[in-house]
Amino acid sequence: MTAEPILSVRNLTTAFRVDGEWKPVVRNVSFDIRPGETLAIVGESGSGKSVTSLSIMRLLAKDASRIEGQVLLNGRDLLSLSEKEMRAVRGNEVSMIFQEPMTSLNPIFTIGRQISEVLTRHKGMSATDARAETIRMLEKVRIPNAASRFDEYPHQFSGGMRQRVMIAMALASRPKLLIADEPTTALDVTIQGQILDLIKTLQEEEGMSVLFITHDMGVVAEIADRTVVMFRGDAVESGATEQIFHRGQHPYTRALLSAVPRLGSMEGQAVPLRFPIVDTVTGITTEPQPSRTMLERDAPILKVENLVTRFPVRSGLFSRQTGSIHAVENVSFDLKQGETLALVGESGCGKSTTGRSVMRLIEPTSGDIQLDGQNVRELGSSQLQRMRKSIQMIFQDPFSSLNPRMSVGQAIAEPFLKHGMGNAVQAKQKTADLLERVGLSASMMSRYPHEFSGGQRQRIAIARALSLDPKVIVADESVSALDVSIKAQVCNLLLDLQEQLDLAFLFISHDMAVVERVSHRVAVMYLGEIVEIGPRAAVFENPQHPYTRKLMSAVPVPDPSRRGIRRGLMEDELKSPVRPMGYQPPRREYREVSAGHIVQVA
Amino acid sequence: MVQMPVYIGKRLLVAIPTLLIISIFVFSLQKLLPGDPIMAMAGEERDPAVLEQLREKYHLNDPIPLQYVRWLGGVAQGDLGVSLRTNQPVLELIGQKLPVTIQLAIMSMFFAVIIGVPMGILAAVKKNTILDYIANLVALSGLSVPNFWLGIMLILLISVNLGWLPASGFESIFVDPVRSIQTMLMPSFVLGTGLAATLMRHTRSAMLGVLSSDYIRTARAKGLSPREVILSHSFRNALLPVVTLSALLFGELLAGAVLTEQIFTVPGFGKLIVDAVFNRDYAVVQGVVMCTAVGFIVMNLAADILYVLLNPRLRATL
Amino acid sequence: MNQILRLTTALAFGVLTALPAAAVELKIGLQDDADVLDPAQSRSFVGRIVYTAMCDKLVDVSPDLKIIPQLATDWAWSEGGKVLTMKLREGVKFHDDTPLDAAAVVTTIERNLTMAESRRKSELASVEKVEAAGPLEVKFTLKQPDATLLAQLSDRAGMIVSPKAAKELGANFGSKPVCAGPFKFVERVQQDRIVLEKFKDYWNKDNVFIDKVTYTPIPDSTVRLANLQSGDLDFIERLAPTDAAAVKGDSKLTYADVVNIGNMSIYVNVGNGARANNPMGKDKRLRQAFSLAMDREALMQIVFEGTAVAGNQPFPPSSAWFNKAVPVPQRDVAKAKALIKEAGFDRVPVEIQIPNNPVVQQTMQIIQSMVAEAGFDVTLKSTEFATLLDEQTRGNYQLSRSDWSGRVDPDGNIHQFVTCKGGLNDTKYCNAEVDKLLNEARASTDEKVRKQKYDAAAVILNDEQPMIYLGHQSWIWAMKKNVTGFTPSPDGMIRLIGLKKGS
Amino acid sequence: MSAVSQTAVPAKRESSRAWRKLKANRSSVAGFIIIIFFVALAALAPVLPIPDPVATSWSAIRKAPSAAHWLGTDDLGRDILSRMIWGAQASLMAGVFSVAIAVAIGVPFGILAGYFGGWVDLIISRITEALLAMPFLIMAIALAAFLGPSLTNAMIAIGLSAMPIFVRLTRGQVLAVKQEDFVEGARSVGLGHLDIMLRYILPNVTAPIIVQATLTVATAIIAEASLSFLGLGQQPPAASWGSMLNVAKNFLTQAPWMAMWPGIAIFLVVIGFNLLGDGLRDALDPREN
Repeated sequence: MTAEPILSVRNLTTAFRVDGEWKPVVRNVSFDIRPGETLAIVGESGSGKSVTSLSIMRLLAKDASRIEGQVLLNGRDLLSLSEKEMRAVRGNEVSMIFQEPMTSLNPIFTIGRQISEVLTRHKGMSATDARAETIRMLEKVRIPNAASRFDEYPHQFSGGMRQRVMIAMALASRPKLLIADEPTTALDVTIQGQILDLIKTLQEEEGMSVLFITHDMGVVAEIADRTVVMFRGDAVESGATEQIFHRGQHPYTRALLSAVPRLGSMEGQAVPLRFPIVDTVTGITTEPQPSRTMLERDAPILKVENLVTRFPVRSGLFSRQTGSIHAVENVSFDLKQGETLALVGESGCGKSTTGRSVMRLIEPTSGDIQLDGQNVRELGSSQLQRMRKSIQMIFQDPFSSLNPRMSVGQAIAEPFLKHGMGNAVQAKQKTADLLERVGLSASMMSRYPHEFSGGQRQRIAIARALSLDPKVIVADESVSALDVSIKAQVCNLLLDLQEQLDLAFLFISHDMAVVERVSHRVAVMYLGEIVEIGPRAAVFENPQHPYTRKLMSAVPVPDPSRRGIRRGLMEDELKSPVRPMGYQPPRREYREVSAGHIVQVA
Repeated sequence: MVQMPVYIGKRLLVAIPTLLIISIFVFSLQKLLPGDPIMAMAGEERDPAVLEQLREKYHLNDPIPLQYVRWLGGVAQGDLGVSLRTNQPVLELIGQKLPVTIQLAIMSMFFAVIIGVPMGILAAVKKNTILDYIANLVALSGLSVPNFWLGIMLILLISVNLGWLPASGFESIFVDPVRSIQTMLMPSFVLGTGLAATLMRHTRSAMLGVLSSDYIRTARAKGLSPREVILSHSFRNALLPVVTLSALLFGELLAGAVLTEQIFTVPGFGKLIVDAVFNRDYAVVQGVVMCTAVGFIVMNLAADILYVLLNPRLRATL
Repeated sequence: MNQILRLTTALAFGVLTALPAAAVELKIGLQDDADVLDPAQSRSFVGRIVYTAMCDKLVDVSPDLKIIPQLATDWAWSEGGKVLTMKLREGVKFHDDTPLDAAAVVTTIERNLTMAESRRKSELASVEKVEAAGPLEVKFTLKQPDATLLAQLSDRAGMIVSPKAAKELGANFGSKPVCAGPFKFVERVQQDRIVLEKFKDYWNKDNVFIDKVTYTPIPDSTVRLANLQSGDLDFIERLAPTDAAAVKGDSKLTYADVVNIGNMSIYVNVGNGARANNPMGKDKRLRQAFSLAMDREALMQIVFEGTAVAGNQPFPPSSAWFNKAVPVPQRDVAKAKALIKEAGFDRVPVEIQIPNNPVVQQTMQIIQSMVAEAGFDVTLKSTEFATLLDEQTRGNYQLSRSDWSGRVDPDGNIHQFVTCKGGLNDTKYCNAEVDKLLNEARASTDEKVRKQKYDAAAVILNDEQPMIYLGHQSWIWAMKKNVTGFTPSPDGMIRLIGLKKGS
Repeated sequence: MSAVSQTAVPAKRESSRAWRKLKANRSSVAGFIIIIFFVALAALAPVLPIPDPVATSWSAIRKAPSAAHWLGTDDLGRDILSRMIWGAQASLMAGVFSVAIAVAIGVPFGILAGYFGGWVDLIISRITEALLAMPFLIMAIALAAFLGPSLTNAMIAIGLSAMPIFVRLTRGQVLAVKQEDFVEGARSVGLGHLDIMLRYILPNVTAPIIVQATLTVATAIIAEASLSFLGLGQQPPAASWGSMLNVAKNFLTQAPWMAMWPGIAIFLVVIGFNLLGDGLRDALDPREN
């Protein structure tokens, strides 16, 4: 590790022009990447990590950005190259892969063409040679039947497969450096595991260096030799990954690490445990508080039995129904007051549909839902509106879950007033109270959503859900879109509120580590069905169903000492829940492993 | 691809109610428009007996719904009735005018495309430069000049003062192609400039959308030259919305043709229909509007099919 | 699509087989497209222009509006004006080579009288029967004496069509008309052109110097003129008066005009339904005042650049039928004011319905400002022409502005407008005395008697003013310098006999 | 360490940000100035020291521009400058009112179609499609002929003809906004359809509608001119630019200025609205935030 660096970034400063003023978004960042080494840049949104990578590649719009400093690739300053010379560097000496595999490939060209283009462009290959080489690359990134898929279009590939195509494209010219800008963020956790494995393997085979940009400490721990931590445009700390993880100096680094959920950190813990919070400036740590023990109750507040939700698939001249998406198939569970039941699974497994079906935001096909003694499926439209007082929902995207044209105060007071729970004065009092309760100030009432950060908006959404004094809250991926430090705070808030108000949470999430922290019980969903359900400790410490195990093993562990371990995940993907007409779902058998821990066996 | 006939069939099925609604609209015009068609056609010579006899002949004394049903029955058998004014079968009239308007449309589109598309690409690529502003200003001017005004000015300048092109008239392209194109140059230019403006703006915004997309960033990260990025990776994607737009432009074209044909006395659909409305020649109005609507729907369908063919994702999932 | 194919082949064929190389082709720009090309069914003015070249009539009209021979060489009235005998020209052939004889004339007249679609019935209403009195002699027997019949026979009612073609095509005769005029029908494309070519067996072929005529409708007069100037047309009709100076000053063009036999007038609703209940409709003094408040001369100068003449009768002052004892009034605002006062008004509200064409609008705006000085508050209500006609017939107007294109016989310009049961009497004016005078004028074939009756009627009408006449426009033509031999005629027709086009 | 301290709170409203962007866009400012200029002229018409626009003068017929008549006189000796200024009222009103009609009818139907979907959507969409399939000007001509030629009727005709564009646009926008979580959120707190449509959907679809409306004003002004050109718009003696052109076309060679000024004025105003519309589009486009 003493060889000359491949890439040496010196005092990189990038500024954007905003309303005629130059505003620096990356300040004085310096780092080196040596041959064969993986350097991670880690930071939360707005930290400037992506801008750093785009600055290295000079891919920012010329008239709206200004890059200063030096970017030395093998001693040559990329910033001083002509645009033409720079083109010979891009995709040739330095390649890049991006976060969104769904949109990063040109939809109207075959993937074969898009990869071989690199070879004809940079290596002067003939079309035939490029094709052969492209197929070799596709095989190398483990795409099955590579030769036959050469002429297929991006949409014919799943997200994970597309990211493999992107990787094949990036590696086609055998670059010295691969810049991977959040390459796994948009992928499901099992797919993420596969892609991380692939990058590690390819790096060993090709001997290239990797600049890996991510916000996920787990991923950093898994892949990076050295790490740079970025915070609001500055590189606040850098060093060997182990050192950063174990002896991080900067308060922000420590805040970040303390907020990272770790799978397995809850061993021996009976009830949910709050995250420890480290102040990003002072570094003072607040010790985590366990949630209080749940009160014993007999009757569940929410009881779901044999819930089925299907969506028709239509085709043909007269749009006749030719099949169904079996989004939710025979799902049963119950939820007690003060309890959190987590629904986990990967995208498309039906967990969100389950949540919406329970609230009848989507009409279920069959099944029985009892909420607070009412049969939800039999309610008329006005009763349904009244029912919604007792069950509320918090959504994933804090940017889309609030009406941008309505002040925060109006938004929170509106349900209270609509349901005739009081007059305007009381509503205002209630709003102020709720805002304080979720950690905001009552004086923010007159502001509009865009004036708040993502985390604050999510707090507002929570306040709004609470305005009707609900008994049950469906939290649909409510913390997934938040930065890790904010995520921890919001999770803690939810636990606080549960304790204070005796709320029941149906906590829908794909994030196993967060689920482990906050839930009392866990249900694992796969293709619309619950394959395993039970107390959190039982499911996490003694997973029975193969899918649960696969899910657990795919979660990146923020422990650098485990770096280099391959998961050996099978390279398959989530199957489709679309079934033809007249399809009879098989009868499922279940087995009780321990008290309340039930697993599907067939 | 196997699904394409089904797709087309579906679209045609949907078109049926649309056409029925249009037919009801046009037919109710007959009731709504003041003025008696027979009086209008009689002009100065109003012999009550003759007028009555003509009303009987054209069933104008029957209740409108009955007339509608009779007309619809005729349409189903390909009979659009006869012009009240000239006794000519409407279908024959349409047969005469359609080629003219199609020629005008094609030539206008030609102008629109050769002006609008390159300018749109240029404006997008050179966004916020002087070139972009100029292209935009030219396009805006095209949009902002009233067609009929430009037409009159061109006649004055090119035909009267310079004598370069015939001021009006029409010759079938099959009879005298040179003169046919000469006579159509000015009207199609006038129509084309307006369309070019719309086309330019849509091409520009489609290109801007594509240029800011992730896959263009990918293409640039691959080290492709601006030429490859723009012409191969961007333009073909930007073409998709532009193709759909072209179908909508077809409607705009027909509307514009109304006045342009009036000014240049091009004996096409536009002129036919304005005269028919003013003369209350309902059979012609109904026939021509229906025909226009069918044309519009067919153009839309064609554009959508083209869209699908150009777009591999839709090609597969049809 | 079959239609198009057939059409294009026909066009291509037509051009290929057209004319020898040196053929003289005349391109004429018309203001409108003609309607059905069947003399029995036609009703448009431009249609008549085309017939002038295509269909000869029994008699024609000279530029001084005298009846002159065409297909009939001679005619005589007998039995107190109840029988008209006509001798036909020898050796006349229709375009389909069938000979024109008395039987053909009888067939045509009977066709005009009986065919369901015929528009000629009222024009020939006085005809009891028509019969062949010899191979080339036709006898019309009338129900009552009708002096206007000859004038009717000088127009579409007297156009003789090929009996063979008439029988074959019936009501569809217009799709391929066959007459006996100097030019025969070649093709027609709606709103685009009507093409005729010289009929080589025409009886007067030696005076036809044009081989092919193309009529093109161009409604916009500016564009029509532009086409003449650019050389795409040889001849245009109805030049806008405002362009007269330009044409006169253009060395490449010839200008021609003549005051026409039509008139411009304002109808006053005096008895047509509820809306006759308006000040102007009820009190003739107001109508007189309105007439006096106008400066007709100035009006004609401003709008028509002096090409039109002021008038106060159905016939222009230049006409023999004009009653000189009732001259066109000079503007007299004081008298107009006095009349208004006499009628018990200070300001008179008037709504005038006008067609929405710029020239009429211009005229009426001038009148509006002229009569305002006398005390009329005129509201102009623009209406589309089709609607205007309808409203005018149904009496849904106070005053309505209307034009009449004119007929050769004086009767056609007055009788139907002001007699109680007149077909075009939209004012529903009814005066027994006027009815009597006009009916007598119609029955007499003696011009002196007729003139006396019309003069008497003119005095009454000038007092009562159910229609306020404004003046008489001119027909204006413009042609290339190399087009010679054109004689302007007050009927507005373009006669091609004797017309030459040099190189 | 509260959540509040995490991010500096942007002080300015979204609307003021859009306003700043609009102001920074030079061409839209130019458009705005052009419009303001003509609006001011139109509004001040009664108090400006200009001749009566309908006062005829037989001694000054079709006089070329001079010191007495800056823009010349027309076929009745009326002062063209004065008629241009009064005509601005008619032309601007034609643009604005017809679009107001189109918006007032089109937007509610678009919201209904987009929000409810199903049969409501099917019926509204089919009718909209049918209206769109009939060429704009042909519809306007037929409607204007039906209602009788007048400025008001021309505005109604243009408004009705432009209406389907707004139905379609609004419907599309509603379909997009309906996907937003806050709409589902509104349902989940038990709000009724009317509340959701008025308070959640409508405010969030206005931006593209405003843009489209501005651009349609431009189209409508041209449409009014076209109808007037066919004699179906403003009726004499009142003036609109289109009706002035209708008259002027008969005097092109004798008095070209009669056609020139209204043509230029239409061009300027239309370009003004187009520039402003483009500027608004950029300013209100969330993508460019």
